[in-house]
Amino acid sequence: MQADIPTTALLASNITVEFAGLRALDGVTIVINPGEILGLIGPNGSGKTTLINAITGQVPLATGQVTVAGDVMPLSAPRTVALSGVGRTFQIVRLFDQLTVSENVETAALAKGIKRKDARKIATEILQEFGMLSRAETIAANLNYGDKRRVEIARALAATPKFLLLDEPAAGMNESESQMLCKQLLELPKQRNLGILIIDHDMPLISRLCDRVHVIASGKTIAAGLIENVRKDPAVIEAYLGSSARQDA
Amino acid sequence: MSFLMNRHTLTVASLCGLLLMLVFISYAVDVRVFTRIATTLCINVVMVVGLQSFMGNTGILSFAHIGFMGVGAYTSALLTIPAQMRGMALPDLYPFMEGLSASPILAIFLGGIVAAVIAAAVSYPLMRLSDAAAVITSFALLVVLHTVMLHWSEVTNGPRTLFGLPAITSLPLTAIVAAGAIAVALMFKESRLGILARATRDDETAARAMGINTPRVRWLAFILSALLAGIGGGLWGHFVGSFSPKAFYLKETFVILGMLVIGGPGTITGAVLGVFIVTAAFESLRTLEVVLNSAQIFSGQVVGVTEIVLAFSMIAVLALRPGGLVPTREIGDAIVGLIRKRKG
Amino acid sequence: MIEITNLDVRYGAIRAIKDVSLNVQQGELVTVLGANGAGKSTLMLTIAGALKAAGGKITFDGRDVTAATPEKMVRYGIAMVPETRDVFPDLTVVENLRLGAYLHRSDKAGVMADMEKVKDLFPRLREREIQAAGTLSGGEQQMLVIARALMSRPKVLLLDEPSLGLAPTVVDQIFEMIRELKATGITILLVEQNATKALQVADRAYVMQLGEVVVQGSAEEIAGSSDLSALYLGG
Amino acid sequence: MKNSLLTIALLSGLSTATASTAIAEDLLIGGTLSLTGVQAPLDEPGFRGAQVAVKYLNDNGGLLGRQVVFSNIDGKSDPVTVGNAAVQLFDRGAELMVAPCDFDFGGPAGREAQSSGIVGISTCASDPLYSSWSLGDKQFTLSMWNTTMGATAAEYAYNEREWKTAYVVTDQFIAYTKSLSKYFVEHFDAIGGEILLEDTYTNGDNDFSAQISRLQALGQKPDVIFISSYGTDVGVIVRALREIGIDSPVIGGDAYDDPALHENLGETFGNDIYFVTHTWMGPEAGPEMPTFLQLYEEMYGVEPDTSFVATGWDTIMLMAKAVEIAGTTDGTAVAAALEENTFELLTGSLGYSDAASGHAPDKAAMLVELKGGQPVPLGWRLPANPPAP
Amino acid sequence: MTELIQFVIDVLALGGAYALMALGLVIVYGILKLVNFAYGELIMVAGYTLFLMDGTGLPWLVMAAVAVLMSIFFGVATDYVAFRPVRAKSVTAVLITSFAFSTILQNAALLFISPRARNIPLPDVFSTTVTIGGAVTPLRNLLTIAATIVMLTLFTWLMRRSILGIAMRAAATNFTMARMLGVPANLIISSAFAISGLLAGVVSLFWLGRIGSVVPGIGLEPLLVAFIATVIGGMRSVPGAVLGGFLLALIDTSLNHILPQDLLKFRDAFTFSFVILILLWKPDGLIKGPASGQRT
Repeated sequence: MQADIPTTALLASNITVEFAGLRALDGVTIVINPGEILGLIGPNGSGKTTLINAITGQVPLATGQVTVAGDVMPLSAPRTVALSGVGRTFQIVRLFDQLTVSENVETAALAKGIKRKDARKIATEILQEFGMLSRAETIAANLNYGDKRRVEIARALAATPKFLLLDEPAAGMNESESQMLCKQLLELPKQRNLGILIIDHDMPLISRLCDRVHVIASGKTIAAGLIENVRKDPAVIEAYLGSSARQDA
Repeated sequence: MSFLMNRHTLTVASLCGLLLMLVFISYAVDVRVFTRIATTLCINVVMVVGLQSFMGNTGILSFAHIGFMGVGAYTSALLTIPAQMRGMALPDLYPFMEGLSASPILAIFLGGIVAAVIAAAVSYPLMRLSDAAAVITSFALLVVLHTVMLHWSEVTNGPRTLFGLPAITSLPLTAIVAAGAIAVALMFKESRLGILARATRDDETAARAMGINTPRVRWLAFILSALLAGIGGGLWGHFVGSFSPKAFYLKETFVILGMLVIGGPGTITGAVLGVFIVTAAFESLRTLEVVLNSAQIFSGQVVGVTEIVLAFSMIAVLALRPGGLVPTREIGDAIVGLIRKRKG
Repeated sequence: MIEITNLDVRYGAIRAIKDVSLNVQQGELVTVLGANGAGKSTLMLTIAGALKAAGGKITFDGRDVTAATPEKMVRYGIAMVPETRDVFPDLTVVENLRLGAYLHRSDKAGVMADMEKVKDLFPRLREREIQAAGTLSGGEQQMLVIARALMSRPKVLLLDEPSLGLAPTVVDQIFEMIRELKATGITILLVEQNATKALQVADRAYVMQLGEVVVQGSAEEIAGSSDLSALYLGG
Repeated sequence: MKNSLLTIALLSGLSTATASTAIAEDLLIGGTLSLTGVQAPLDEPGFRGAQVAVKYLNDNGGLLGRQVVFSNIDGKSDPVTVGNAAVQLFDRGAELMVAPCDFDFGGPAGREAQSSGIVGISTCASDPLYSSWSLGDKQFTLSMWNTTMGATAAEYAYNEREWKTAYVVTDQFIAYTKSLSKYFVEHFDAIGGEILLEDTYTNGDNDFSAQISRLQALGQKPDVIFISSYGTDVGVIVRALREIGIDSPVIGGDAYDDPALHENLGETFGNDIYFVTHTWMGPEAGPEMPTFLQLYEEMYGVEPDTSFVATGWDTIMLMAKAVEIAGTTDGTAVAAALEENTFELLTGSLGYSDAASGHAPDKAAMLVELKGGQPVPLGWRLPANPPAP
Repeated sequence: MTELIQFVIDVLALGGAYALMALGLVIVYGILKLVNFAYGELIMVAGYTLFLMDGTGLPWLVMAAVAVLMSIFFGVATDYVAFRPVRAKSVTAVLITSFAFSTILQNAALLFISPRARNIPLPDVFSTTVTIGGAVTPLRNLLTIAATIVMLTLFTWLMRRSILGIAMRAAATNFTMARMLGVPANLIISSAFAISGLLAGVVSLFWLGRIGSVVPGIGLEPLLVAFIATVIGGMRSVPGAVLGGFLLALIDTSLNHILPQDLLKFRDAFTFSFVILILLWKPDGLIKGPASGQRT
């Protein structure tokens, strides 16, 4: 199995995470390939966000390891993971509230050691791409919600990541905002040879964006593959709707 | 034109203009007490702007700042107390230190460097901590620094007053140093490190996920802050001529902190404004104290009114305007914004 | 009994609940279904007073309780069992239960009697009564939070995802208990992801999607409709 | 905003400026006595005494035909505040300076006075650091030096009471506490006594258990305990010693001359304690004392409770006498008058050595015993051969 | 043997006082996760109350009770003045306001009473010395130990048995859930401050009894002591605070005996460096407090 994975991929293998004896993740293995958008779905409390935290080194692993493009990541080292080219966004937006939009985006580049001037250039380009250049000098706290979400993604991109982990990027957006986001996201993988993992509850959005989805429930992988197949998978339906769904449906 | 329009240049220029006006007025008024107040004010600008470099950019409350002021003051004293005075001022001085000497101006800056070096040496591991643990450790650091100053008779003359520092600190000198401190602090705030530090302040988790080395960034801010505190301490030492470790403890911490909190820790404009406002209020209240004293309303002498008023103002500001009077925008930003608005 | 009209709830700029209207009648068991992110838990927390509504109105027994604090809501007779299954881990089972009866603390005999009643309802808790709640299994903790909620002698019980993260056999037990509770005549508002189970015990159901109520009806109607899976997993 | 700020700054500057234009005919004596803080027990009585003296002078025609105004700014027991206050007073035209007790607090006022060419006299600084050597040729202290104070204690203990062994506790707080012990030890040793142990204490510690354990480890009870400390800490130390059953007599310096301390120790602990101080507030002290006591009672309605009130009176009267002799308040002339004459004061007769030899005061000390919490005078003492500073 | 008895009594008496001080700090920290910098001033308040009642002719125990009540009152006042207005805003803000409140109390004492030390009335038993197994010790030390035992028993009973105590322990782990059970938030917080004041008030009687007087700055040392003890024992653990208090007393007393004079004066520097090291190693203190409840 390991041999099939291209060395350019992000591989999180056999990830187990425990909180005070509670198993939040149980031996999950997931691969993100450059150039693809992979959907991560599963019912409430199934461990999706924990998986992103585990990959980025923000929670300690009980077992498993993370490999980014062939490099094994040390345990609990979010910095190393980030500097190896893994960017992320958060379920609840985490912007640097008192910094301007431009500064927010610059930080990601600055953190990688890029000079102030160059970072500014990178930020300008990305903001242009996201159609937010006019807001560059706005204090982040004063943005509306949809813009905050977009700035968060723009910020992650400014670090020129190889992989981007998006935790519910469309949550709280209205229809048109989420449409626009969708369009922007769809272009990214090809343009930048970027691998994206996306968590969202909005199934139409997931099906529009992703070819492949990975489904977890109660901390375990229950299905993975093309979205049409997964949707019909009895295990998935059971996970979402309840144990006796098969007989009833 | 574009140079003039630069908001950072404008900020520095405006704040330095304020200092310049202070110097100008003090020369115009030509009252020694006013000059002394103005000089103290400029020293406080150095101190408060120094504290802002750390607290404002990292969002961590530091109690240790005033301790580094002490380090600077004592270092400068060791280098400048005239040889003939040393026997009396520092009776227990280590023999190898007897030969130390430097010109006062140099000594003031060396004091800053020694403070920065000590800060660098002791503080790196502390920068991992946040919230209450960070505050308690900084408080503990202040107690440690204070205890050392209080008892290291060989170097500080123990709890006793150290005297004999040449009184070279003048208003122009402090005003220049204060202007320099403002410029340095603003440069730091807008530098790569400054932005990264402010990022860690606004959201530590996101900053870490981005690969920012939080402890290192905070550490550098802390060193800069200690450097400015040390310089401030040296200036102050050469201003008052004699002091004891008591001068670098909680009461003074409270005043410096009060100035920053009221002005707004997020901005250098706030820090400077805080110093001006609190100084003005303090001096007016002191006059009030004198009036009350002569009116004999209270049984004894009226003391402590200034501190009480400052304390209530701090609580009020924090409750009503948690970011201080100038929470986010530097004066330069405001001016540029105004100009743009007028144009557009 | 509970009447919610045009409720709006926001987290900062996010509208987590949009224009939701819903009612629960005395003695009813009403379930709110929906995928995660639908706003179900937000709805529950808002009713319990732990979140503030941005718009709309909540009345309880005819009284406007839109802005009431959590303490007030308990006093009015609404007990909340949050999905996070918040036992106080360092308190013993009995201490947890005593705290549930905080409102009736002066009525010592009554509290003792209530305590016996819930221990009868959940015999497992009797076995573990002097154990720290943090050492209980997930299912036992779920029983404890429900039992604790009952100690406040509520008129309405708000149950948020009681089956979350529990083993299937335990889930069956929990739903058995909900059925028993319902038989005692208490009004229950149940939020569940496990639609099948929930619909088996419920009288009526609402289905939420992305903060809005999209379908409502009797439990049979909802269970019979074929697009439930589509609502959860997209079409 | 900026403008209004500057206005405030300007106004506060101006207000001090107007306040500084004192009426020209009055003779302004500045004071920076600490009315608050750790120094207050020594300075505040001095302040009261000084006010009696000023009223007395003015009732009798003033000084050089001018009315005397005594303006004191609280030094707050803080060297920095003292220095600032002194400058402020000179700006207002002060012609003489009453400096606070002790080198640490009085020093800054003395230095500012010296740089303004003005005579400054500390009410009770007794450390030999308070000298023309360290402060300049126009600075004096009213008090005897610690050389005298320490030697008086040593002679009383060894010669009069035949206490042969001593345990010494030195508060590291200020120059006064350190040098007082130093001269006691030097003199006690010189006249044949034995120092069993010298220990240190830091003001404000409020914990004396470490010292007690070391004292007990000696295995020998000292004949006398010399404690050089300050403020309430003297009480803390004496209590700690007595509570643990160490009942050796305790002896110390003028910091013990504080009614609050006597009250603190009370009937239980206030026994077998001796101290060397400036004078005794009773007719037995000297011929002028009854007059002062009467004036003091007229002004305050109570009897003075510490000899420090006399230091305040004496400082003003010393200044007045020297100014009368010099015929001017000019610093150099007044300093010369002080150096060349001997003055009879409430605190005994006083003469100074010249500036080159430090303005060493030549003065006797008063010995007092504490009995049941009440002070009892034992009489004037002048050590035969005090140690050199 | 005599020395050993002396040592044990010293450690227990000092440790008891330290433990009660630490407990007062932890009870507030446990619930609000906020340090009350004005805690030491509660001891000052009790001291000045005693001073003001001197000469009223009341029995000492009545004066002591009033002093403790005042301490409780000011404990609750701390909540209203320094904590409530800014509690929701930021940790830093509360630390500053509690620091500010401490300054207010100290300066109010300066202004309305006196900057000078004031003697406080003490009962005669405080000046009595007793001999136990050859060791001479003030009776006050034994009373301190007795009071510690009584207070700790009372405290344990309150926290374990009373509904208020259970509610406070619950609020320490999960505030929102406690509220959803009908436990009024403000009552719990005020109770914590009141208990904090009670502990400070009781400990002040013995603490000040050793000194015999009170000054405006008297609260700093107890605050520092409570700080160290809680950090050693665990910032949020009640048994930890008690243990920390006794441990600190043991360390202090031992250092007094062991350390040479030259180093002893740097004792505070040592203990506070130790505090820093502990916090670096375990930011929550040595003994882990109750689980924080909220799961991620």
